[in-house]
Amino acid sequence: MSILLDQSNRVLVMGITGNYGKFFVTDSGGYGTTIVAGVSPGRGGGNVDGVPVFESAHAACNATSADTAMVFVPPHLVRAAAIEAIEAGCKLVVATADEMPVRDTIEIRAAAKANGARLVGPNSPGIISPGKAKMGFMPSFCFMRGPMGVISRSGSLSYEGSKRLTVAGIGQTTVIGIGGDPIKGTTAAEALALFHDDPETQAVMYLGEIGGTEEAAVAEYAARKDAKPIAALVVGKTAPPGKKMGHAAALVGSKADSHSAKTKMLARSGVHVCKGLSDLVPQARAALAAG
Amino acid sequence: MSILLDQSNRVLVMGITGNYGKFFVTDSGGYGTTIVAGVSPGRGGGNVDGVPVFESAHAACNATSADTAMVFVPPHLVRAAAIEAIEAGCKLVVATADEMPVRDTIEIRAAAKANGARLVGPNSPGIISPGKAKMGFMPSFCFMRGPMGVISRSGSLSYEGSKRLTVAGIGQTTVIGIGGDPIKGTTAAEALALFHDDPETQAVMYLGEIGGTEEAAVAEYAARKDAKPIAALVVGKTAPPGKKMGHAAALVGSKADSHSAKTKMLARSGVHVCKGLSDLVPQARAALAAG
Amino acid sequence: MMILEHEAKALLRSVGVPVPKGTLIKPGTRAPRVPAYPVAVKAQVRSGGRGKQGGVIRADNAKSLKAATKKLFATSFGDEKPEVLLADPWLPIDRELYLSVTIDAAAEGYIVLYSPKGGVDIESGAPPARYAFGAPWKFRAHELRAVLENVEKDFQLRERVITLAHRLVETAAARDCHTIEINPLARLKSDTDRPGELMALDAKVVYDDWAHYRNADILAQRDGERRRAHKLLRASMEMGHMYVKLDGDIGLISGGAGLTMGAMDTIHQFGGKPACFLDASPGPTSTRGYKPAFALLDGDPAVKVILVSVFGGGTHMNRVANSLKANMAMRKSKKPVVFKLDGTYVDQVPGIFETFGAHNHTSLEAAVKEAIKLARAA
Amino acid sequence: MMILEHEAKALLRSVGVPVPKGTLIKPGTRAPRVPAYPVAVKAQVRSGGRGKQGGVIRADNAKSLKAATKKLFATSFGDEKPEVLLADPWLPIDRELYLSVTIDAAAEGYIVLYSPKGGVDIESGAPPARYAFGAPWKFRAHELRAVLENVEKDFQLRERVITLAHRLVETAAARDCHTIEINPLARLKSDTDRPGELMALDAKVVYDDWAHYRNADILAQRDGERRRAHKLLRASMEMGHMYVKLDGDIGLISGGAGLTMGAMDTIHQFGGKPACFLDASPGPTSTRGYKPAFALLDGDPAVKVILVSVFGGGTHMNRVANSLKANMAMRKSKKPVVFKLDGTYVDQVPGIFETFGAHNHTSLEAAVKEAIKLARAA
Repeated sequence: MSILLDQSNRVLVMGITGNYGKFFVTDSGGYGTTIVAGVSPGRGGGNVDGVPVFESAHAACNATSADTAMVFVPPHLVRAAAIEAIEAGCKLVVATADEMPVRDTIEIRAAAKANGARLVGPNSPGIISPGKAKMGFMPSFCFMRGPMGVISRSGSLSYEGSKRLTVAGIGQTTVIGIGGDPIKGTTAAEALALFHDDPETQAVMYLGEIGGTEEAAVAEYAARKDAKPIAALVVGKTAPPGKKMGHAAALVGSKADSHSAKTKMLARSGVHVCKGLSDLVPQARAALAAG
Repeated sequence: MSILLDQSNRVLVMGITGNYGKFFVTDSGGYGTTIVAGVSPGRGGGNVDGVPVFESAHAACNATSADTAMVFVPPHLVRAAAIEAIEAGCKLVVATADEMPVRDTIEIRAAAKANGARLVGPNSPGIISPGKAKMGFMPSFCFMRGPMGVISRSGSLSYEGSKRLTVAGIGQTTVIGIGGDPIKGTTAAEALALFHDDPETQAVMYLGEIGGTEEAAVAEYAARKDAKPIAALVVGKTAPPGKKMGHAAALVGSKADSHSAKTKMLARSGVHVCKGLSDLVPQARAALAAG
Repeated sequence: MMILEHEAKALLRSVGVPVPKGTLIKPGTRAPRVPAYPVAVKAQVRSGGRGKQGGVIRADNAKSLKAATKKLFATSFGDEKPEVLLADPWLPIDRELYLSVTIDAAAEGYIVLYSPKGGVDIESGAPPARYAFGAPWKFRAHELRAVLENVEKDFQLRERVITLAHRLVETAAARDCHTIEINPLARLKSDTDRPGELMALDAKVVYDDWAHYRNADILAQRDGERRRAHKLLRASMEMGHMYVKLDGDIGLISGGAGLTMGAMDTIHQFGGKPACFLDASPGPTSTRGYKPAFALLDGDPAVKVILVSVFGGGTHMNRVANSLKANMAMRKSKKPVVFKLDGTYVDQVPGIFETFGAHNHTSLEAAVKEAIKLARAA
Repeated sequence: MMILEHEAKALLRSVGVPVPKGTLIKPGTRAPRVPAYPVAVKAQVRSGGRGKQGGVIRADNAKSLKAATKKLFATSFGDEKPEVLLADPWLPIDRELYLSVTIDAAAEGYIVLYSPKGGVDIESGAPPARYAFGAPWKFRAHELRAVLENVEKDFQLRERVITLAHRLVETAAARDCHTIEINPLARLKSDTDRPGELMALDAKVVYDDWAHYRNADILAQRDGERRRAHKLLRASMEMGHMYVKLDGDIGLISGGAGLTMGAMDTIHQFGGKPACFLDASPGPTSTRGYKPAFALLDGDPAVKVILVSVFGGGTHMNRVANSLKANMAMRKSKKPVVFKLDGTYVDQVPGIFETFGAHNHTSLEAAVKEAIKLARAA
């Protein structure tokens, strides 16, 4: 099992005729993702590597029963494309774009809620269920199938972390990049709930940062009696307060946002807290052993 | 019969402790309107002439099964009060206030639509079903029960027009003031549809103005084969183009907005068009005779 | 209220819509300067149809700019003289389009209108494509795309129009505009430094007067309107009265837009001519209420007689009658006044009127006939 | 990005929120003037905690205003000196409240925070009441009223707060603000000319950087940020890189916020000190991409060694390697550079690196240790 994504998802690519769209068809299609359609207004009727291109998500979903959308359009157009896909019936929409205004994400979330759909991203590497399918550009060799769910606020950190797990022989059910923005399509709490219900996931590795409230949600879950074991790495120990560390959400604004507050809180809830990247594999092992 | 309003409506007064709210309880209550509750945040627990006052529309509707709301709060608060009443379960909301930003009306309409409710107004005298109930401050002596539905874009014109009908012995099923704003809670087309379905209404008197598209909707209805007979007065024959005549919607912006275009269009559709106020009763009689 | 083109363009610029980098020319400027020629010199007035009235002049050099400036400041458009001129660079245009966002009763809110052929003759061509969506947050790019699919065949342009339309919708909602109209919306030629970009060469913005409390621009515009108004009119505007000057001699003080127009039409029907539309609904029961209305009409030499026609619901006629009594006592003008009051507590009016020798007509027709007679006699 | 208090107040004023009529004092003003005394002279800086750092001085006359002006312009707040001062009238206040609108992950959008006790010690008191509603059009006055019912007992004040909160929500959405915070929100005393009115005595607005294309204010703020930045940093900012200076000696060029912080922490873990957070994700595969990053770190005398740590997914490592090769060839600085590249097409990196004698570490730990060793040797 895995969460959200496997080969059964029928993927629609919004913006399929752009460079990212084309590369996605080759790369993710090659990995095993079932890509059934693309949308590119004005270019309907054509195809990209055999994937048919439509004028609208509505037409694409009608013709191909697509139920999942990958959005590859410039940041200021993501809102329109994501909402179009949601209203055409896609129940999972992945948006990797960064540089998106937060209000746009809020509007997509509202549309998703109204239509019973889920957004992953933005400012996210996407989602991969190793050995099954991927929605994003993550380097496939970093991942392998296994018992650990991975949640990450950061793209490159999810690659680094997953590769360390993979090299150590610890495979992943699904690796989900929840993104570095302050408003997320899927929050850590929501991702944890999905992993909680996934029988194949034995433990979860959470890759967090300073700033924001995601880590509090992880601690809250970990404190539950029926929680699956959690390991966590929080980066930003050396970040100065009051400065935005790349991600809009990665900013120590109050004491609760700091590295020390977050790691203490997680440890108190029984999370296997990594001392640093070098400690990631030992804590992952400890979490799995506790399962 | 009548449309929208009779003694069975259980009326909640939003802003009951203000001057308008208090006068409404005396005046409309005395006329026969079933006033069951009022809302005035901070003043819940009291009463106005025996009508209990609540902290919120939710509490009021729960306690009294109110299903209809009359809104008497300052223009910039109407949006909040009307939406509160709608979301508490009121299916008819009357807002008489003028000076309301159009965007607020748009938001109330959106809330009404989402909740299966109807707004009448704003910038409207309200609605009266003579001999039964009234929601507004119209002078009661101008109205009497009878076979004619009346729709008016203007408050004082609806009094003048209805009084002429009453004096001539032509009573009214319901007189609805749809208001002078460009966005209306209930449009002429919607009011006509209600009168169309009301078995007691034999003909409709429409009191219109230059500007806007309401008159086109009246003509469209009148052209239907199953339409009830319509008489209409359009005021503003002597209004210069390009000037707003009090009502934001009463502005001749293009040829279609003009008095001559509107009266011609109505006449073509079989409407009994009044040459002026003095011609109102004869055309009303003609419409009733055609029924 | 409509704002001037250069103000509308500043609003568009503030939300990232490309507009030409124009130069404002103030009255009295003897040697106007612009960064480059040619320019389109444009009278800044609120009335429509400026282009057809010669309100836009091309200037190719300093001499013709000076001549255009002089001419435009000397010209009236409707009843308006330009307060300022806008000299916009004359841009190389590929196509002229029409795009607007406005409110629409049938749509229960906002609509987008688009025509692939913009310019001065927009009204004479095919009606623009219409996308209705109501509440601003219900705008959907894909729905507008479907509407435009058969209207605008150039799909790259179409996508730009859709993005721009969304921006205008959000701006109209955020800034309380009844209308934002861009005509022409121009596509720049491919040899410009921004090839294919859409630029607003003209812009019309109509604000929602009633949103003044949440938009300081609207408040400032309203204050400007009042500042520009004649002193007597200003007092009336400050009461919230609505006044439109007409060319007749019967000064009409009325309440409610519909009945005011009804009375105007009735005056016309019996052969008279109304001197104004004056809806004096706000504040009529306080003495202060009608004072500026009487001052305005008493001070207007074209007005020969005043007709007060009010039909009140929430406005109680006994209080209106008392207010009129106080006003009549204060008035210095000898212009005759005819009354027709009706509505709530009208039964108390004759008694009050008797105390100052006034008569209340019971029919509008009778009052109008009396007013016409008095006007002719004056 | 945070804007200055006086800019935030101008934004509030533009949407009808009462703010004091303050006076801006520019640097170099020898005899600052205000319409009346006393005034609160306030350093305009972006860092928080200004009040506790002496950034607000009361002045009762021209002499104390002059002294306050001199003192504040000479003071640094965090790493910031005030560009300008704001002298606000010292108003008679009845109560200080706290009100803010901000975004919140758990709320899926906007929240309103309110505390009946505002002022400098807001963080130490009870946490403010929280009303979460998500999308801006889902704000409901009655829902906020229910949240505030047991928090604010003065119901007339409560109603004013609710109305104001709605205004702030609409403004945050319309102007793309992450946060609008008013602290203190003051109720004026009953003996003022606007008794009981709520006024924003201080205001903090945080804009959404990424909405620059639809909000010219944000664009201007970003341009201002770049203008104020050092020339070398400006070039990096223009590439979209994100840079935060730290106090160490290992210059870090990385990609992705998370891994950059991970690398910083790893440097620290092995006893080194990072000289910066520098996320150079945008444009890394073009030669131009890393150029300003190298220029910035080469030009910083505190930097002894540069560590390039990139893990690419959509960013292909063969192209990054080629870009690095070109950059190394262009560089004049002799500072040593340590590389740790991983990700898509990393298998091609060793071959490319070989052509210019570089070594690619396969573990972050090894690269970090090497960088620390080189830094100590420098």
